[in-house]
Amino acid sequence: MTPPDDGIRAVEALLFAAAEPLTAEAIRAHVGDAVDVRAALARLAEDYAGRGIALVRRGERWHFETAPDLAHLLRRDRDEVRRLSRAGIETLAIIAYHEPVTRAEIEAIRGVQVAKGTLDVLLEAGWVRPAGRREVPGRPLTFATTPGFLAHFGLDSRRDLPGIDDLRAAGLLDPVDLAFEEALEVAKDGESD
Amino acid sequence: MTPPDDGIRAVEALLFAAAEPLTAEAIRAHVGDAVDVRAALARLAEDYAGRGIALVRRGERWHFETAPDLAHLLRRDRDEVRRLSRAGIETLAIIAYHEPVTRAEIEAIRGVQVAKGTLDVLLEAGWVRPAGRREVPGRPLTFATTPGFLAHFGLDSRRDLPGIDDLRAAGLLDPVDLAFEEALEVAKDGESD
Amino acid sequence: MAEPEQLNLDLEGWEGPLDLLLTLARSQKVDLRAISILSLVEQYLRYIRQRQTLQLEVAADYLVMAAWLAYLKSALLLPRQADEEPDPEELALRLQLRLERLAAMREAGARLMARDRIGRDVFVRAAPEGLRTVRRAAWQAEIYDLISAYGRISARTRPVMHVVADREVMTLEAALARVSRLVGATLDWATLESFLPDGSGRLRKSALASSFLAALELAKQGRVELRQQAPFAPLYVRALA
Repeated sequence: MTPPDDGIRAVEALLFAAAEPLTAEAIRAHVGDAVDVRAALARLAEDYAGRGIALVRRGERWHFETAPDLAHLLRRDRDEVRRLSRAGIETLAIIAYHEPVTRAEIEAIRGVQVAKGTLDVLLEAGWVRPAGRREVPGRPLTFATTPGFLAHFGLDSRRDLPGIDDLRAAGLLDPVDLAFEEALEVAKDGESD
Repeated sequence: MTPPDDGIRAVEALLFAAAEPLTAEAIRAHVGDAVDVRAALARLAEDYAGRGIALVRRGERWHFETAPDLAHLLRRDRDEVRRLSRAGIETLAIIAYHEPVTRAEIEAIRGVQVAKGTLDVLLEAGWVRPAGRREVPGRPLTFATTPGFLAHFGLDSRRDLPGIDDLRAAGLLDPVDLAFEEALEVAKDGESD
Repeated sequence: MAEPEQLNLDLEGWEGPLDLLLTLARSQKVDLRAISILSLVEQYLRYIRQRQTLQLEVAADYLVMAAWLAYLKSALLLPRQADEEPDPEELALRLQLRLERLAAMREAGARLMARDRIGRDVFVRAAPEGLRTVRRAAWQAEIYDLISAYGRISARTRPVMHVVADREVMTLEAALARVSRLVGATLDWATLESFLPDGSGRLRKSALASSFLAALELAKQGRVELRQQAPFAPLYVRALA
């Protein structure tokens, strides 16, 4: 581009560094009467036409701003991998195995209250959806899993989730409770004799 | 001026809107891999040559700033630039020319203890950073300058520190012990002539 | 030699003894390499003597330096002994090297401060739009986490649920009714298993046993026929027309 003269350069620098839009008078107060501020503004508007920066006039004031069509670049989305909390994964598991299921039912199964944030996270992750209301007093909302849930966990359908026997065979039942259960079975066997 | 293509416009808008100098990588994260960021920066530096605003490189980072020759028009009722004490200036110079450098080394050059506040001021200004420990007894912390230091003092890199080549050639960046050994050898050579 | 009286300054104006020495050395108006250390020592000692209002804590460093310089001075003036350690000339050289280094850094600092500085000589945008990075959470969990969580919950709550489920058995009556109803639905051979209700574990075993007995009973009554190719092969059932 053709380098502008010092008057134009001064107006350009002033507008660039200004904290707020400036009137022509305010510009003149800085750059001096020797500069034709109107002409400089006109030349700058022309110089910057079609660039990533634009000289714009708002009422009586002038300022530089980023070209409107590029505003989207100033914002960048970044995915941050976050792991589900224990409460989150348990709640998700209950929904997956029991859907459609109300919050009260989830709490009954978990034996612990479900914080609102826990369901929010599952909804935000796109793994759980509201699945209508149960027609009982209070008409509680039920929850179910989504196709996104199946996709994330690599399942063709919910039937692919292992059953309780599979879990036991895989040793996924808590050893303490297992021991308790075995004790129950021994007791039952004793009764049947 | 010739309107640039969209990739160049994007880099221009981004640098204009950024609150901090940006690395080429940071720019790429916003504008996408399709844009040749290096080429765009080169083209922009050329476009702005001789204007009231300049695209400058400070270390690995780029930003727009006003042309230095316009300082007299722009300098006014702004916030005063940080005024450093003599101790602050000397300490900053020692860190910049010797980095990484320990507090004890700074003190050896200045012949006086470094007051705690002196380093604090430089750290707070964002010009100096802790730069790891030296693997000698006591593992003292070392200090070095930051990208913010280069930007503030308008240095393309540490190689542009005023007079650093001459100082190095004259051995003035070497510790006294080393310089002393060398001086003695020179003296001995002189005697043997 | 300059008159030290001209340096009408408090000690508090100095950045330590080396700073004072450097300023005094500068007053000799020669290159530091050509400085007279002896004159410098004289200047320093005279200057310190004239400062009567010394604060001891501030003055300590200066007095230590003064003592060291007085020693250096006497060593430089006295006839030199060959094996003298440390060599006073070398001590003087070290002092000169230190002054050079401090002078170099003082000069460098001044040149640094004289550069075009942001906010004083060059300006960046006062009100940049700023760049925003919006962080989106990409939630992550593994299938193992999911099923082990369910296992954990089941194990926690199972004793109650399990006891009820485990008592479920299929009676012979129920099996008779079920098999006779289902077997009429088709004329084809069907495995005995296909008549079992959904379920697992003990209920299934119970249902299999009851259904087997039911099938035998129905065969005895002439309502179905049975077929099995080999021991433990699937047992097929078909209604008799």
